[in-house]
Amino acid sequence: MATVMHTDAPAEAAAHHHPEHHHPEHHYLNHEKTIWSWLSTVDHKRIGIMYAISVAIFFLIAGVLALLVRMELLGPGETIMGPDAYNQVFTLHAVMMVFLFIIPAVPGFLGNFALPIQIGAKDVAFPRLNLASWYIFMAGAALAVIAIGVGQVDTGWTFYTPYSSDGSNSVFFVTLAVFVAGFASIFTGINFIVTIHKMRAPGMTWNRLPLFVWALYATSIVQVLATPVIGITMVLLFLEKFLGIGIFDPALGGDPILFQHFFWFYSHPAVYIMILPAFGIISELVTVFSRQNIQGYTFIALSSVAIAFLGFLVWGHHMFVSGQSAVSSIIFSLITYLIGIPTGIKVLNWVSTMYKGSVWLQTPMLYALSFLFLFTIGGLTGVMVGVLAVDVHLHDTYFIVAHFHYVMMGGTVIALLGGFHYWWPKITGKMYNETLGKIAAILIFIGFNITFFTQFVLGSRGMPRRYYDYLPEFTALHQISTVGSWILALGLFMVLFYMIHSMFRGKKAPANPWGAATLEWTHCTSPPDPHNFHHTPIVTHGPYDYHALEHLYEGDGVGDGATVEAAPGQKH
Amino acid sequence: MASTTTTAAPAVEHGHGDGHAHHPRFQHHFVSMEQQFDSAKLGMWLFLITEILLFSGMFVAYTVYRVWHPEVFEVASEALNPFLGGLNTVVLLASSLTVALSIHFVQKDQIQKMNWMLLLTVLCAAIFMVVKYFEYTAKFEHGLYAGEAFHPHAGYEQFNIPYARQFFSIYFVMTGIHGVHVLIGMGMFTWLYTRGLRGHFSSEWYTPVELSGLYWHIVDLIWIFLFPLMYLI
Amino acid sequence: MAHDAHAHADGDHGHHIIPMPVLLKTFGGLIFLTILTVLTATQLDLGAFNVPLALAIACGKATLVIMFFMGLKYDNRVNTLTLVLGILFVLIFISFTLFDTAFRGDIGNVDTIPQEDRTRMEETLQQRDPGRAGLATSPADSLALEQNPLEETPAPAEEPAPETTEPEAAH
Amino acid sequence: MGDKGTFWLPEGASTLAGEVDALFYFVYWISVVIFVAVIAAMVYFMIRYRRRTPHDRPPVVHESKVLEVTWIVVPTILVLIVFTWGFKVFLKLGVAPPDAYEIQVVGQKWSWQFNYPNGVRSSELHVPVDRPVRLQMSSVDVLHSFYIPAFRVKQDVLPNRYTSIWFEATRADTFQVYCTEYCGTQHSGMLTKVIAHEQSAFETWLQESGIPDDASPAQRGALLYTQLGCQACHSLDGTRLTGPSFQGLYGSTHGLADGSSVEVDDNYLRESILEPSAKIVEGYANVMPASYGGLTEDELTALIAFIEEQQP
Repeated sequence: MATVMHTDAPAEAAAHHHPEHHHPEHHYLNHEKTIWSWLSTVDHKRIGIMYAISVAIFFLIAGVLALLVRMELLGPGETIMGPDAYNQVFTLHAVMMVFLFIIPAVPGFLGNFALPIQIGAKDVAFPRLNLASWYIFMAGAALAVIAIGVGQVDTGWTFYTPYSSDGSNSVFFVTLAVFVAGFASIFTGINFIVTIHKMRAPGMTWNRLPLFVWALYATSIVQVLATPVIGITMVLLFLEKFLGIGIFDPALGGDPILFQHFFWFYSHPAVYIMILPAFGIISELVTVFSRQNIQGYTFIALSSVAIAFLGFLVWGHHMFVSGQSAVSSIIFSLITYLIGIPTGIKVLNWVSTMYKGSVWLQTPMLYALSFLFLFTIGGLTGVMVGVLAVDVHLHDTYFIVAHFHYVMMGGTVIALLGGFHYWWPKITGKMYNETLGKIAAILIFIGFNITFFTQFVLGSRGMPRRYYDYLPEFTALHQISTVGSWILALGLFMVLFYMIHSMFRGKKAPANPWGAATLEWTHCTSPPDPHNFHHTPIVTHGPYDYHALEHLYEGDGVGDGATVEAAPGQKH
Repeated sequence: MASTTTTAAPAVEHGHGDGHAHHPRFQHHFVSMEQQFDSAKLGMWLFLITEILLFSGMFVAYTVYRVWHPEVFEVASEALNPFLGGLNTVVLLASSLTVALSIHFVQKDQIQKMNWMLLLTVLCAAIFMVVKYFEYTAKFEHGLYAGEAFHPHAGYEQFNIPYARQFFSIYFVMTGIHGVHVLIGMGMFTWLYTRGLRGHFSSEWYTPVELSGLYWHIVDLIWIFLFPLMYLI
Repeated sequence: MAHDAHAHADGDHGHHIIPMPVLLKTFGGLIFLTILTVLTATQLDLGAFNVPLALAIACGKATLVIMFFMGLKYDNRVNTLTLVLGILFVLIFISFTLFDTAFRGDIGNVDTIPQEDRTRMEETLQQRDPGRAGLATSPADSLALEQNPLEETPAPAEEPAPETTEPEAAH
Repeated sequence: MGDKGTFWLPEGASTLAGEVDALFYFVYWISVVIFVAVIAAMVYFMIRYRRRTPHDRPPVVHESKVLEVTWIVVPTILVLIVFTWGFKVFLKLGVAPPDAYEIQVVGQKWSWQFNYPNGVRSSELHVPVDRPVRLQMSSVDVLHSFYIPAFRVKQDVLPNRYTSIWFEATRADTFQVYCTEYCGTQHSGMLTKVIAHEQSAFETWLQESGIPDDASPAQRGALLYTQLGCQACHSLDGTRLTGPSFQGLYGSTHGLADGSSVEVDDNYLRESILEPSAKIVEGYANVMPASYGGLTEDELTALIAFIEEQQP
């Protein structure tokens, strides 16, 4: 942890300079207003918002598809659609959630918005490349939509050969979409790594980087190293389909298991592309809303990098019953456990950060706490399915479905929602309705558990995944799960509506409503200036030195705005 | 790492106001030209490793099938012409030299020489592609295609063995994707050449030349491995 | 993580100009190694060492290109780290895939060879010696048979297998 | 299967099910303990240290290296125990005893076919109790996965490569079989049963299931209809499944996908069985596997005779 220099007088003077005195109403949202100014912007904050809108739309579509899936499973046999339609719906749900929502969501939206400000930079290193990645991402999305239009993509998001290479030709559009969207991911990763290496403000040493930045750094490494492999995999799959190159297709002497190695070499690290940024958000939330220095800064920071590295060595745990060699299964299983260790370190550090803190149960903190609850379940069941003999029973059942939803949705999406509420005042300059926020957070938590906990039981009792129909004995659990999905959807729609309301009618947000100590709160207006800072900040403190907040920020260091209404203020 | 940021002049007003000359290419979210150049170069290196990993997929396919069927691969590789492969290696190495020299010259502000070197690079790349064309057509004439179309004609029955298809598929896919990279490189260097003629580069600013050079060397590196793996062993 | 307070390896602008003789010598070295690899591969037969030798020469050439043409020797350390990381993950990809493909069927729950090969192998065995069908256990056996077609080896019993199984042993 | 199992697992019915379950519950209870501890700490801190005023200035807590090291070392030891255990049971699941009774399994979209050493074919798996059974499996089209929850066994079934699983049933009962590797439209319908018989009952079943020599072609066709798994896609009562129903099929006229039509006679049926993609009936997908090419002349005649009989 950074050494704190309380008495750094010149730095204090620079820091005390309150930005709002300059142009009260001039910020990045209103300094240019045309549509074209948005479509051609190179401002990382605006690009972040463009990502936010696009991923929100894909989340909405994929979420509706999920509701349709759950609806179909309300009873055995045909409920609302036939088997082919069902297979296409779950495939599109997965493809959109994975490639168009969860991978770009946190880096593209919150990362783009917050990362440069958190390290005191005016922008990312390559602003035009940043805009290009958004366009490439949208091109990939358009191709995915064409695939939906052409129809009949029913391979699941895993595209296992030979089913995918024998099946309908529109698989081609989806693989192309994945290929193209992959480039967007690579470019974002390159941009962030270079930004973190080269663009830090004076005094922003590596051990003063906010943990969100560390997490994005680790994520970017994975994006850069893993994504090209899904690119070549999709190219080879395409060539397999149209030329019959015989690498993956058993009918031509190829090996279908080899395809699974290729696919998971990307897709397992991709799981960490999805979850690592969420870890970063939680690190921010837990410490800010406990007003306590984070426990084990170095361990959390380095465990992100460790997870990024180990994440490449465990892909084979998706293949324990695929027919790969036992040597391979054993090695992959062993390393899978090792990856549980850095993950465990994070969870325990987050919990102990609250110790002797001042825990403030605002909406973002509620999401952080529900993340700890859900992600711990997701992580522990992850260890369970990493146990070789147990996985044989659980593999490809609803247990797996529940496990990865606990990690991906209970982890990443919940963290994303937490981060979304946390940075909302900074992004829009408006406060959201705290009461509605809390109600929605609780609804989402309850709905999520009802939906997915039942699926653990379904799975361990033998219900296979990707089933359109099921045996009558599973009916009750499926129905509970479907009802849960409605509660979950209700909570999510609530968020959508009160956030839209807040955008137009929300109370004006102060610069630092939460009393946070990172640069976007202490040195920026809400919303920020088009160039982020009026003066490049000189960093003299660690990101979580709340005891020194009064040196960094005007007032007594408790933050402003929302805190005032929380309690009749009596100092100490 | 990142020395430029931490040693930079503090308190930079919007974009300008640092002590550095305002080169027209200077982007004001950077502190200095060095920071800008270093960032671009690190970005390019990161892109290059994505290229390496892109090719790694095919190297994995090659390794797996070679380990499974070493005899088949040895027989099948005899269909390739090591002379043409060697020639192409030399051509590509020469183009790497000319690229390195073009950077050498622009750093010394010898723009005319840089232009010549860029032109030579394009020329070498073109020779490479022409040789590649003849190699490909020679294979196609005898039915040695990638994939399902693979049906060796009379006189080439020795290649009509199980898993020879995999060798030729990997050969065509790898050299094909490599060839696409060469074509992209040709385009890039033609573009650089025209910019060079218009005097866009100087020792102060030649980032595109440097980055394209790095790209070109990676294309060369891939070939350095492809050549022995495909043609020789 | 390396500490950031380290200056550039070489002074101003970090733009090291690589001297002309270095570039030319590098090129000479590359051409020499190219000729060497062609000669060793075509004129020498080192058996199992052919592949490692060719790969070693290729690595040598790659190092020359990286160090001098790409100037990594004079460059920022983080770029070297980037490249090393990239290569490391390629090696991981290859070796971890080989953990499967090279040991496929090691506990017997998966057949070591595809059905096509098995059928082919059994047919060949059946043809040459009906009594021996089912005795061949490894892919090498069938390949050995394929490379010594029935017509060429009139006495199947004294079929010389070693030279054909040798490359197999190399891996 | 009934509900005799525990809350989490269906009742086990193989010699190894107990070992897998023990391991499952070991990991499960460790997880529960860790989970409860973490959440209890979280809730306690949340209440004990809740913010009382906006001006709370909690004392700085410095990180504890001892704590960090503890929660690196303890979990590492735990997972290594679990790994070793899981690895041992995994090997047991993978290595069949040499004396196992071997049955060939063929998976195809979307049915299973079981071939016994004496030539009997069946679309349901009949096995003896208290005797190791090894299934040698392969697929004729795409990947499938053979899963018997009660036996805790699962293995992908690959085209062009044999995979196998083994188990030893411990009681005579009927158990569910699933396909767990996604394989298309009727993936969720690719179900069958394992019927575990006492040894003597199994022998009897094996004797009686062969096709009797004196059966008429149509009777033999009826047996083949179930043994080959035709019923998965072709109903006998006019219900529309993946393929056309056999009811009233013979002698009718089919509209084909290419616009022409054809009368269903012996030759058409023959071609459709041996080369399913030659003529596609309008409104149906080209999904029938070409794996019936291996049927003998006799078997074809029997099947066609059986189809001819299916008049409403």
